[in-house]
Amino acid sequence: MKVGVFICHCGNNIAGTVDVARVAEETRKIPGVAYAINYMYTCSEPGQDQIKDAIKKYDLDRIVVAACSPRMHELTFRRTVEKAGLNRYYFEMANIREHCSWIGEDRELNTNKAMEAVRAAVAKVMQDKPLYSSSFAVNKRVLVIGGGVAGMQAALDCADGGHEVVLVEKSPSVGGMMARLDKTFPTIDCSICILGPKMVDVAQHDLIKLYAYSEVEEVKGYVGNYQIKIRKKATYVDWTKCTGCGECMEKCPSKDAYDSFNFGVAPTKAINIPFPQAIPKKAKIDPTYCRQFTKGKCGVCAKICPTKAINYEMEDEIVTEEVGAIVVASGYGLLDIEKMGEYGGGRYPDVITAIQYERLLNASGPTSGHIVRPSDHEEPKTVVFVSCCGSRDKSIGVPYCSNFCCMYIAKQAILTKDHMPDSQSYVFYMDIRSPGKGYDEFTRRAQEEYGTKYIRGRVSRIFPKGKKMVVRGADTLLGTTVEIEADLVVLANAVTAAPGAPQLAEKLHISYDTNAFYVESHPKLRPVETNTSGVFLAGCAQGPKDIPASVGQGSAAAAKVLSMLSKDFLENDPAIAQVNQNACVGCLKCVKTCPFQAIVEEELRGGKVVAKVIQTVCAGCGVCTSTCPCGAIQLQHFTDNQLLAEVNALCLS
Amino acid sequence: MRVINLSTTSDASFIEQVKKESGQDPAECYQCGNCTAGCPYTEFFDYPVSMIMRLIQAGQKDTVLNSKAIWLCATCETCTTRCPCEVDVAHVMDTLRNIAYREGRYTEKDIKTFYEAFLTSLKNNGRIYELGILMGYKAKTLHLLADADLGPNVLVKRLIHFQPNKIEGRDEVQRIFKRFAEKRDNEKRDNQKRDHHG
Amino acid sequence: MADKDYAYYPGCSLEGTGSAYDASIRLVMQALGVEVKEPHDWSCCGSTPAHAVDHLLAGALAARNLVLVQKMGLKGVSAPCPSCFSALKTAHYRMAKSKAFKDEVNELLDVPYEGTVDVRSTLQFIYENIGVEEVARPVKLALPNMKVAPYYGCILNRPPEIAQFDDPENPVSMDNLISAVGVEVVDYAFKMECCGAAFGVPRKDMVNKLTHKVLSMAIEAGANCIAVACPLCQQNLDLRQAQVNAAMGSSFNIPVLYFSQIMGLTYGFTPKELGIDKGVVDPGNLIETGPIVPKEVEKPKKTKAAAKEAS
Amino acid sequence: MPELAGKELRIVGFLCNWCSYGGADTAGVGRFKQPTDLRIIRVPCSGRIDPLFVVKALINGADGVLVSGCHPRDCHYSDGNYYARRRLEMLKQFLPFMGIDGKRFHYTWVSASEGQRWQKVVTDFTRQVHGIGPLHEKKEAAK
Ligand SMILES: Cc1cc2nc3c(=O)[nH]c(=O)nc-3n(C[C@H](O)[C@H](O)[C@H](O)COP(=O)(O)OP(=O)(O)OC[C@H]3O[C@@H](n4cnc5c(N)ncnc54)[C@H](O)[C@@H]3O)c2cc1C
Ligand SMILES: Cc1cc2nc3c(=O)[nH]c(=O)nc-3n(C[C@H](O)[C@H](O)[C@H](O)COP(=O)(O)OP(=O)(O)OC[C@H]3O[C@@H](n4cnc5c(N)ncnc54)[C@H](O)[C@@H]3O)c2cc1C
Ligand code: SF4
Ligand code: SF4
Ligand code: SF4
Ligand code: SF4
Ligand code: SF4
Ligand code: SF4
Ligand code: SF4
Ligand code: SF4
Repeated sequence: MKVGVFICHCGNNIAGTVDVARVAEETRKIPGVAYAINYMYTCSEPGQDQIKDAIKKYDLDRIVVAACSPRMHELTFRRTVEKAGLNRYYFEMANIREHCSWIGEDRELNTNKAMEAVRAAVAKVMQDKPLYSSSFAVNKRVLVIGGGVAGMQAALDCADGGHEVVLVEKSPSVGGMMARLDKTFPTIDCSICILGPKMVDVAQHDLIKLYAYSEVEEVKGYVGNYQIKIRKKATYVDWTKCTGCGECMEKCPSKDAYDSFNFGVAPTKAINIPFPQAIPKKAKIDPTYCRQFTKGKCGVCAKICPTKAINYEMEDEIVTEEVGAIVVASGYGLLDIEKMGEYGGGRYPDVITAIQYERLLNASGPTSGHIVRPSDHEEPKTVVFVSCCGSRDKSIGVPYCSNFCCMYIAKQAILTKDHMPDSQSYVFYMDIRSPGKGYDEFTRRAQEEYGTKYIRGRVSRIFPKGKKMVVRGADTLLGTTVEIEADLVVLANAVTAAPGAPQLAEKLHISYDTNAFYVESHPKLRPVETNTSGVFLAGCAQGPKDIPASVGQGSAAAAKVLSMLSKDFLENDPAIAQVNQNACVGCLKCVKTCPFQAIVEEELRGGKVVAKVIQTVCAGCGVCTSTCPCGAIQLQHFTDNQLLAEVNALCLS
Repeated sequence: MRVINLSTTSDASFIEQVKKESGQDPAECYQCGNCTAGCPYTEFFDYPVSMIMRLIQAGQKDTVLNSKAIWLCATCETCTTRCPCEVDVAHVMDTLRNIAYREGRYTEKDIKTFYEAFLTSLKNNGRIYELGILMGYKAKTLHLLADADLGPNVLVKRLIHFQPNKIEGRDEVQRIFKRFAEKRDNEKRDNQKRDHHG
Repeated sequence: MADKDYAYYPGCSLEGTGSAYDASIRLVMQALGVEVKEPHDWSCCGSTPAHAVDHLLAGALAARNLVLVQKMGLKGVSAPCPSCFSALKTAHYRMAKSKAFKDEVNELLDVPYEGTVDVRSTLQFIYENIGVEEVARPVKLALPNMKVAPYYGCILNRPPEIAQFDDPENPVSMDNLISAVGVEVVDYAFKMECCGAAFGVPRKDMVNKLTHKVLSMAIEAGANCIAVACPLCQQNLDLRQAQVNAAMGSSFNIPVLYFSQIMGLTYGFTPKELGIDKGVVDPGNLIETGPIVPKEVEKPKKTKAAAKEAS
Repeated sequence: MPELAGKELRIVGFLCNWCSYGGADTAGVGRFKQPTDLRIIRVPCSGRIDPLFVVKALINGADGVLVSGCHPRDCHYSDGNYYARRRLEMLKQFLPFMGIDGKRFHYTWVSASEGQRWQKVVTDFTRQVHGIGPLHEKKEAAK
């Protein structure tokens, strides 16, 4: 056995705090190591060529690269050794950057630690076995979760690429938050005018199957072959019959239902179509407000409906779909302003959220685009916008910037002046964050052309005084407290993860960060992939971002899906469990513990019962391996012997 | 406006001292101004509280410790309650006052005198003797007529005792003061020693 | 139901300017059947002047009293004065949080503090350990003329990490207690805006301005009476009301009662027993009592904290 | 030379690939300084960790063993970490019977984004092991 070891400098990233030459020198003393060298950038083209040349020149049969995290470059180097004729599993990485040079300050200790990491990797690689992947057929249908602008874009791009798409949307209509917006920055074009056609495309595309008012119940399978259970929630209206005529809504006597589309700006009916441009344009009963459900009598809608679509007995329905790839575009939520007690959030009617203000500005909103104060329906003259409301606020658990509120505040201030030329807007801000193309020019216009007064400082309190709301904040540039007597206060409340985001992540086996936004594979280089192959991200589900960025990610996720689905077969990862049938005593403990039901029992010819792994189902977790009392089932590439070799290399010397 | 030379006047040891004594990291303040906006005393302060935080960040020891603001702060806790960065600002103000007191810097002399009158009464009696405090305070500040208008109401309604209420455990309380004074003296001596050798 | 067996630490002000507060609390406790257990030979908590001068000294002066409660073998102590409450609770909190601080404080004491005493304001004790239902039980009379603006002052429930009681921005405990005894309350925005605190003596100018704001907001909201839970607040709002009027050109004449006095009136104690005559602004006919007229029971307002717990 | 005598103790960490290994990477990317004693072995899932590995490590020369996986409910493989938790909890109870201080073994959960949490876990555990001192006196003396 001849092991070759390549120790990377990573410029100064490693060499700065690790004596790489010394590591190479010590490595040469390890039994089995035939060759060891340190090099500036191992992953560069000459770096990889050097590995290939050394394999040929010195007849190396196992390779170790001591460099960055295997999560970064394992795949790169596996390809390299394969090109040089070795099995790609005759390769190991020692992480001497993320786990060593970047976190330790003492050069001597770091160098020593790096040598240890190399020693363990060498021990492991000497135990490695060649593994070969097998290929399996790919289901070319796609599931998109969330029908906001990001999800719709992904669905349309995949469908235009020729694949069937299943689009699951939680609420009764697609459109997401963008469907609620009035105009959009920085061009101030009408939101629904640009979104509406996309929504119609989604509805009319032959290859898109839309499940509105539905949620993903269960996800089974693996990349290329998922089985999805979808819960179609009861609407109490047979959508195959409903024409969206709206007569039921007109006549329904229950008038105080919470309107989640309008964020409670005005009440709606117990049976309703969320908004005029809704897709699908179908009615739905909200049983918490419907008298038929709460009091047991009414039935007006059933009587009035010309197509007899109403069905009070309807129940949730579960359907199953099979797909090969998944795009998650479940969007975002907004911070509950009751958390901002000092702003009287939720207590004072004239302190509202920015999304409620969008609905007030919107010509098809509940006030037909007239800006009025909720308390007395009078037109406000002085409007105060409070930015970073809850954002960048550790004390309430939102340490991050919500990304787009600076921009929409400028937009709303401009629109306020457009609607009411004699009004005056103020904005309390900490920083104006407007780095996009044309964005800073836009926030400047809000100040220069539209006369919005920007005040640099946070607001500490908002309280009523007569008919006014007093906003008391700091002007840190003046160095003192300022008070404004406002008619209406608009809070730019923080963007949060979508409600239920963690639960959805758990179904999909993808990770989420401490703020419940989904985690991408790599923050720079793989922004729309997840660590679960076959699952992709788009839009605000990954983190707050504006419409252009959401749409960009929707298309990027679709491109990733299309490139994956361009192959008819995928190769599996051969690092899966394997049963040694001679050693197996047929206790079937592994069958019970496998989280993926990947193990079945098999009767051999002699009548002996043993365990058998279904290759395509095994996900490679290794739970079975540590369950088996006989060591009969071994997770390849992480066998007991291989891991113990590492333990011994670290502990026995 | 004064020009501040940050290369020569920023006192790193002062920043460290505030950090250590208050347990708060001044660097966590991002200068949003919320504390200033909420502080009921901003109109009386010479430097609003967020600016005190900024001056600490800039290591401006003298300006901070000679400010009126640190004496006028009433520890009302508004700033602490609302600071988005979870800085216990009121405790920082308190700490600054402690340091200033130790260094003999009293920019608001009347307040310092009032506090001392209070603590003297506490030390002597174990409890507070309100009339005693008032008399002690007036004798020192010579504000003899301050609050005289309240006199009739206070006395007629017998809001104030004429006799100090002394407790049995007076000596125990006095021991607290004594051990405290010794401890601080020792520290001072140690510090001086260290400065000499260091 | 939480434990009612708590010590009662009156604090110095309640022996002097706040004696009416003390008297009314004792009567209310009597009506509620809760024994008042005063630690023997308690000393001053140190209040603002101690922590303004030195944290360690402040910690020790407060902790001496916690040790007394510890000796009584009781689970906790309630203090009517927010200043005492804050001094005691802050000492307890800081000692719990830092072992170094605890050791330093204990070095100054004869008997070390073990860190076992639960400190509450007497308002919190009545609200949480006794509860609004119990509080409503002894009510005999109504106060039909009274419209109360409860004033909490700044440190009764702040900072939330230390006080751990009620909502720091919109407290409702006193509102709920007063409603529970059948008296009308008004909502206003300056419930916990500072009144000037202990600066009455050295910096009257500040107190005048701040107190003026509080009084005018309460009156604007329709109140004809202010309820307080603090002897210092009472002093600034009541005793100094004439000074405020003189300095600010106002003509306020609004009585300021302790919440316990209002409760006591509905329990049938006389204004004299409750020390209401010690107030400067005469409550006049506001304290006239009448027979109870049954009205629709209002649900207690929820605080943010309570709502969080419920969910 | 496994650990630098006098400066380090020998600590072995078993980390699941998806969460904690990523968390340790994140800590590295964020340059969150940590003690250097820990040597990391990557496994696909905390459910792959056989208590035997921990015991072997401690017997063969480690002074402490740290195991870290995904947060409960956030396991890349559904519920591998539940199996891990059950086994490792049993192991923790069992160690004292082998004469090994239970404090030499710690298992916890760190997600891929929690670089700062990882820094704290490593720092605290290293401190804890240093508090107990080396497990293998003989070898120490021989050096
Ligand atoms: C007040 C305000 C003004 C704004 N103004 C602008 C502007 O002018 N210009 C601009 O560029 N951006 C603006 N934005 C930002 C814009 O709203 C977002 O960039 C955009 O909506 C993100 O799209 P998305 O598809 O990622 O998420 P969303 O719009 O949130 O869509 C997500 C969709 O997924 C659905 N969903 C959620 N969970 C599930 C689940 N579990 N299963 C199935 N479906 C689910 C939701 O119902 C929703 O339909 C504004 C935002 C606000 C709050
Ligand atoms: C000082 C500095 C620090 C930065 N730090 C960071 C950082 O820490 N993190 C981060 O995310 N971003 C950082 N950036 C930004 C980062 O550099 C860019 O985001 C990134 O390089 C953009 O990649 P690109 O491919 O679009 O453009 P480029 O990197 O500019 O690549 C364009 C390529 O096209 C070639 N080209 C140009 N014209 C033609 C032509 N007519 N025909 C053929 N080829 C052509 C150019 O030669 C070039 O190779 C930093 C930028 C600067 C200036
Ligand atoms: S292989 Fe990794 S460590 Fe080496 S140069 Fe490339 S990125 Fe850096
Ligand atoms: S349910 Fe009937 S009445 Fe209502 S919109 Fe549909 S078709 Fe019209
Ligand atoms: S049955 Fe319900 S939804 Fe239909 S009209 Fe009556 S209240 Fe409205
Ligand atoms: S985008 Fe602007 S307003 Fe929104 S959180 Fe960031 S800085 Fe604050
Ligand atoms: S646990 Fe081991 S012995 Fe038992 S059936 Fe599975 S492979 Fe065979
Ligand atoms: S490794 Fe074992 S337990 Fe895990 S999925 Fe494969 S067969 Fe199941
Ligand atoms: S509130 Fe906090 S962060 Fe803001 S200026 Fe004050 S101390 Fe700094
Ligand atoms: S604690 Fe002091 S600085 Fe803070 S708000 Fe109150 S008075 Fe101002």
